[in-house]
Amino acid sequence: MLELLHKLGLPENFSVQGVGIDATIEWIHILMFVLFFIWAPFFIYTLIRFRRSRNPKADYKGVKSHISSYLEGGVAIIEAAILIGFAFPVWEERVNDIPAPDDKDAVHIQVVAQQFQWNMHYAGDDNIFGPSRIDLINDESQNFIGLDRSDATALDDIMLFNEIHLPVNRDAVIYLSSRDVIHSLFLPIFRVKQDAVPGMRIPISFKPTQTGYSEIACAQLCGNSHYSMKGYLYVHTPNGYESFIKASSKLAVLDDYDYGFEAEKKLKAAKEAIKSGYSISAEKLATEAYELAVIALEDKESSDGDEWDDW
Amino acid sequence: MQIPYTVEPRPDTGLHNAKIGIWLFLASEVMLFGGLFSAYVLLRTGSIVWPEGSSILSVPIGTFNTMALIASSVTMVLSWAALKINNLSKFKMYMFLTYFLGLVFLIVKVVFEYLPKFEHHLYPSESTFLAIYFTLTGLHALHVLGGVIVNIYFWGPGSKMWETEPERFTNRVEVAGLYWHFVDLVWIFLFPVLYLL
Amino acid sequence: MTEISRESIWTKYIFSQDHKVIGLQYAFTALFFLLFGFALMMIMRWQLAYPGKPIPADGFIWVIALLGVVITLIGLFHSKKNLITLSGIIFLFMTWILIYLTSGEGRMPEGIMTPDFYNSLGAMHGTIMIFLGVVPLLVGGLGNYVLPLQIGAPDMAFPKINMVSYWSYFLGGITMLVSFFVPGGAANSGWTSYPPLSDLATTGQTVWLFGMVLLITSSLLGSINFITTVIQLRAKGLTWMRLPFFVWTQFVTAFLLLLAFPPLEAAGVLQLMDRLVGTSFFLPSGLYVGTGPLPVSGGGSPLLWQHLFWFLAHPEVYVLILPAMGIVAEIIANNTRKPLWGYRSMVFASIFLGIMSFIVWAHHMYLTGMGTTMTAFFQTTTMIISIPSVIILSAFFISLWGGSIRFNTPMLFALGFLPMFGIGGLTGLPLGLASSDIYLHDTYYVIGHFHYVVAPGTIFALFAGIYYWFPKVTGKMMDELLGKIHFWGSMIFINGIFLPMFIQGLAGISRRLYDGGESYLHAQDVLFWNEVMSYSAWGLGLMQIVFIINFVLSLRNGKDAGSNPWKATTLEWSAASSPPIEHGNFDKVPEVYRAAYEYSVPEASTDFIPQNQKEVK
Amino acid sequence: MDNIESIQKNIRNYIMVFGALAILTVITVGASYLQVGVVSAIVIAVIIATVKGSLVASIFMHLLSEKKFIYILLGVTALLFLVLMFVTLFTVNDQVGIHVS
Ligand code: HEA
Ligand code: HEA
Ligand code: CUA
Ligand SMILES: [Cu+2]
Repeated sequence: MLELLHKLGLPENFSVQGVGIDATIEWIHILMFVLFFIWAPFFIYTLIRFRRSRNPKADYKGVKSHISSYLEGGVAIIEAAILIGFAFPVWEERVNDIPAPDDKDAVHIQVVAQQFQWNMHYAGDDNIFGPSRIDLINDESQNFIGLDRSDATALDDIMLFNEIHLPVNRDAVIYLSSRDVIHSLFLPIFRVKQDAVPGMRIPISFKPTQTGYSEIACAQLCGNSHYSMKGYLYVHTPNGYESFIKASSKLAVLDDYDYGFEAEKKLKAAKEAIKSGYSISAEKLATEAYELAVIALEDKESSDGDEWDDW
Repeated sequence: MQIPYTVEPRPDTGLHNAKIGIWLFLASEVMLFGGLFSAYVLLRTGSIVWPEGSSILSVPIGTFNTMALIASSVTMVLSWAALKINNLSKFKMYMFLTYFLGLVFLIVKVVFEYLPKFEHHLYPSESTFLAIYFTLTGLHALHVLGGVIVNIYFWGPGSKMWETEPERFTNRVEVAGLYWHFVDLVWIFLFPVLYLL
Repeated sequence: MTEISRESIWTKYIFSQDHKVIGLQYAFTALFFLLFGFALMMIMRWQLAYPGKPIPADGFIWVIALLGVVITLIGLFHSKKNLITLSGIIFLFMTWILIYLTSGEGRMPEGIMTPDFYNSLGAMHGTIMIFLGVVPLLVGGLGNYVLPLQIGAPDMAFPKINMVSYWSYFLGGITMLVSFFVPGGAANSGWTSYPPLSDLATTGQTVWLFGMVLLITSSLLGSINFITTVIQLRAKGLTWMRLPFFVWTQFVTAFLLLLAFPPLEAAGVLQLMDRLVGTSFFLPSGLYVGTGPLPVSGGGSPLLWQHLFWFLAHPEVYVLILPAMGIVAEIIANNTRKPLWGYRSMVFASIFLGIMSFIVWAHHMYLTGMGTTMTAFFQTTTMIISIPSVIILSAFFISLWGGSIRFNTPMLFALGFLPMFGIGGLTGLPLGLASSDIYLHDTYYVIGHFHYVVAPGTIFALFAGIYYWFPKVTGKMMDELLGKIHFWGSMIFINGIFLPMFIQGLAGISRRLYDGGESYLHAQDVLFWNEVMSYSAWGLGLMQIVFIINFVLSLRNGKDAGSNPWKATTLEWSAASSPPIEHGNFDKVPEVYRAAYEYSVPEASTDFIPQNQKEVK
Repeated sequence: MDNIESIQKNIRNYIMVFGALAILTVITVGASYLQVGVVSAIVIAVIIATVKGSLVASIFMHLLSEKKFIYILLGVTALLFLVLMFVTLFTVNDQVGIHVS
């Protein structure tokens, strides 16, 4: 059945959590098909068999057996089985098996939706999310989530928009919220979907099983550009991811495009590589970006005094 | 042809049409206020701080109004009972008291509660508490107003029916009474919920 | 004692208190809105098939204008002048609205639809179809007309309230139409109107809310009337288990309307407060909208709206389907010439369905962050509620066995309903399981699911009902050939629209997308279906012209029907056809002696025994 | 059905109920000045209000002696009212994630 659904358009699943979801989809569709293929032939047969020209006199009593009660009982039992066997446990897992915020094995990201983009917030090197405040939101300077850069924990935080980076085979935890209206984060090939409700911070977690590149969609009507509210998701090799994040974090601290230029270029190239399916070369590019970023940071620090020249 | 059971009850249900109609209407009103009450409960449990009603609203005024509505409820039922014992003038007196007390309720509500609030810039937009307070009491006040209008009608021009179809008129007053008691009943819950808790 | 007799044309046809006139008023208004809602969708479907290309809306509009002119002309030379001329004028009016809509700045500059306008059309299509089209036609139209006849009553229990109910609906409809003309256009936050989006939307949303309040009032008044009528005005001998199934479904439906609508009214009041008075019932603290923090007190909850909305809107979907099942039951019994199989279980199933429908609502909200306990609860109730539908549908299928089936047009539509509702219902199951809904929620799979139940489901049942009761209402038969063309054409095209939606949904295309998913990477493989679906939608539109022509021509030259053309058993067929207005319905008050569907009784000489016939002859 | 005497008796009942309602109002206001916890305050107030409400419904609205249909209707309505209040509340409380404000 799953093959059939794949043929019908259901994309391949690339997350650990998606397996249970696909299993539910599969079993319920089996039930649907069975029901359909019990009744549809019966239906067509009766229409032909009992048409007026063939059966001019109707039978007052009609069917006397209780076959339909068995059928209905059967439907109830199968539905119960699917509920207990798949639906409940899958949801239980989805809600309860979310790695704790201090779980170092998982990657933690905050995602704040807005009309009409996705803002990602990584904790950076120190693994602590810097605080953010609504009065610090400043769209011009690209601080869409109001991150308080003056706080020490926020210095190395990374803000990205419309792109998520994740390592393969590691749990990812996304804390989802919204700063204006309701959106819905949809990652089709990971079978992830969750409404982003303003005023709430909802965690979801999943574990990608392959490196690669995919799309983030918005599944909840959020205004006129809902249709174009998209983003991209890059799944790196574990090392590639580490380097990528570290490099970005260093660049965030550096906060100076002149110095970080080379490293930025490498990061871009790494993304391109993932896009084209070369995760190993992406890993290499990210590592180089990291090295460049370290050098750039040192450069900047050592030349700190010279800054005055620029005035 | 006539529509049956407008006055006399249908034998197997024991009810006349209007009686069923009004109870159905009241059932839907229960759900209307149910929606608002559940909004109240949800917003309150979801909030971090919730002001004590008595710190914003005046309990004495609320108590006074509660008494007024309760009294009007009893005069309403007495006016119906007066019709049952064929006493139209008594009916008129009780009916007058009923809508008079309803008017008192409304005037007190507007003049001594709403207007002073506005003067102190306590608008619905100020806080969730005020928002729900104004919405619930405002909707309730509209119901009172509707009831008052109906009651005035039965007290004045509507009572002509007593001459021609006394039984039908009594039924009508009963039905109006059911509505009026319901409005009172809603207030019985609104009062402690908003003023006292 | 209410005398139902009044004089002037004004009270006879406009502010009439006769259930038949009111039923017709309802039906005509609702048909107009149905067509209007469809017209909006045909324009949208162009955008979906060819995103961002100018829309040759003139084409559609000319077709409708032409129809209007033709119908007006027919009307002018016809005995039923007023009725037909009126519908012609309605068509012309619609042309004018469509011309207005498809020209102009904010909506379609240079013929290219703006995203905001697309969202308006979507929201209004949903609202109009459900609240102004299908429910008024099913309940207000067919229910009002047929139900008192079927129970042998002279009229509704409260004729005045019935009239107010119609006019409240009419005003609600006008309000909804007017909303297109206010600055910023009509409501554009979906028919679900989720805040905060709807709280922040343009004026159209306020008008929408006022319109909804009027429509809710209308429904409440209507349902009070229906329930009282069924309880009080049943003819002598018409016990509960002898009621036609149609009456039962209307009865249950009325309860759903009565008890589920008020919470939405409450929610509507709260949203109006938010929009007009500046409260924050649905706005949490700390919103940052557009270029700055939102200056409100905050502290509200967006999910509160969703709960109150779905508390109505789930029962509402059974409001859409139950009367449709009632119609199908009447027609199947009549055209298989045998009693319904399992009548009792169907009655209990629909009561059970009605009650259960109040405790499944949050299956529309699985992804708002629900925990395990409550999802388990709602999944279980959702699976449970599918069982009565299975029971009813199985009873229909089994009823066919042993019949002597006549394939006339009403029967074709009724039979078409069965597998179509089956597909729609079955595809509800994966949505009802929270874990598969994670993937399918808000994709075209949902759109496919519910259109299968409402369009080839309910709308087919509506067509069946119209073909079936047309002779009763007008005294004329509708044309069979045109009817069959209408059926087969509609059947093919409607599946062409909705079947591909499952494919697109499985591929993960979200609903309410202005560009139909064109810019999604993951949509590319299934994108071509958009064109197929759109062409099917226009084809379906063409087929409806066949229907309209049939409708109008049959009024004019249809065969005379007599009072019981289908040889049916229920009471409405013992009244004269085109029952006289304002004299009650029956020459002599009927009395009932038997169950509703006594067809092919072995000892009888005819193959049907009317309910009010005393002896078996 | 209702003869004059029984109506007279009813009238006495109505007056008594009025007295009871007035007293209960005083009690509920008085109780609100007692410094009990929020939960017990709510419980007390709701209980008193329910008693008052039942008095109005059963005596003034004659629910003590109504017909079957009305009981069924009100039973269903009461049930749905509870569903609307509590299932909604449970759902909102059974929530993943936290509220931020
Ligand atoms: C008439 C309207 C109608 C009906 C009857 C139904 C019936 C059902 N609906 Fe549907 N639904 C809608 C209208 C309807 N729905 C609408 C309008 C929406 C979307 C609203 C929006 O978001 O805008 C929706 C959305 C919707 C959702 C939310 C999806 C989402 O947003 O993610 C869910 C989830 O549980 C659901 C479930 C069901 C179920 C389980 C049934 C069950 O009752 C179905 C039971 C029926 C069966 C199980 C069929 C049995 C058939 C057979 C036994 C025979 C088969 C034989 C042959 C085919 C030959 N529906
Ligand atoms: C009862 C409800 C109903 C009905 C019948 C329909 C019918 C149709 N719907 Fe609709 N639809 C909705 C309710 C309904 N819809 C809702 C609630 C939404 C969601 C909105 C939202 O997102 O908020 C939606 C959304 C929706 C979308 C998705 C839009 C989006 O997400 O962006 C699409 C896309 O194709 C669509 C298409 C159609 C089509 C082609 C029909 C066709 O089947 C139409 C067929 C119509 C007819 C057959 C009419 C026949 C009538 C006549 C011919 C009148 C004759 C007149 C006289 C005799 C005088 N609908
Ligand atoms: Cu964001 Cu849709
Ligand atoms: Cu539903």
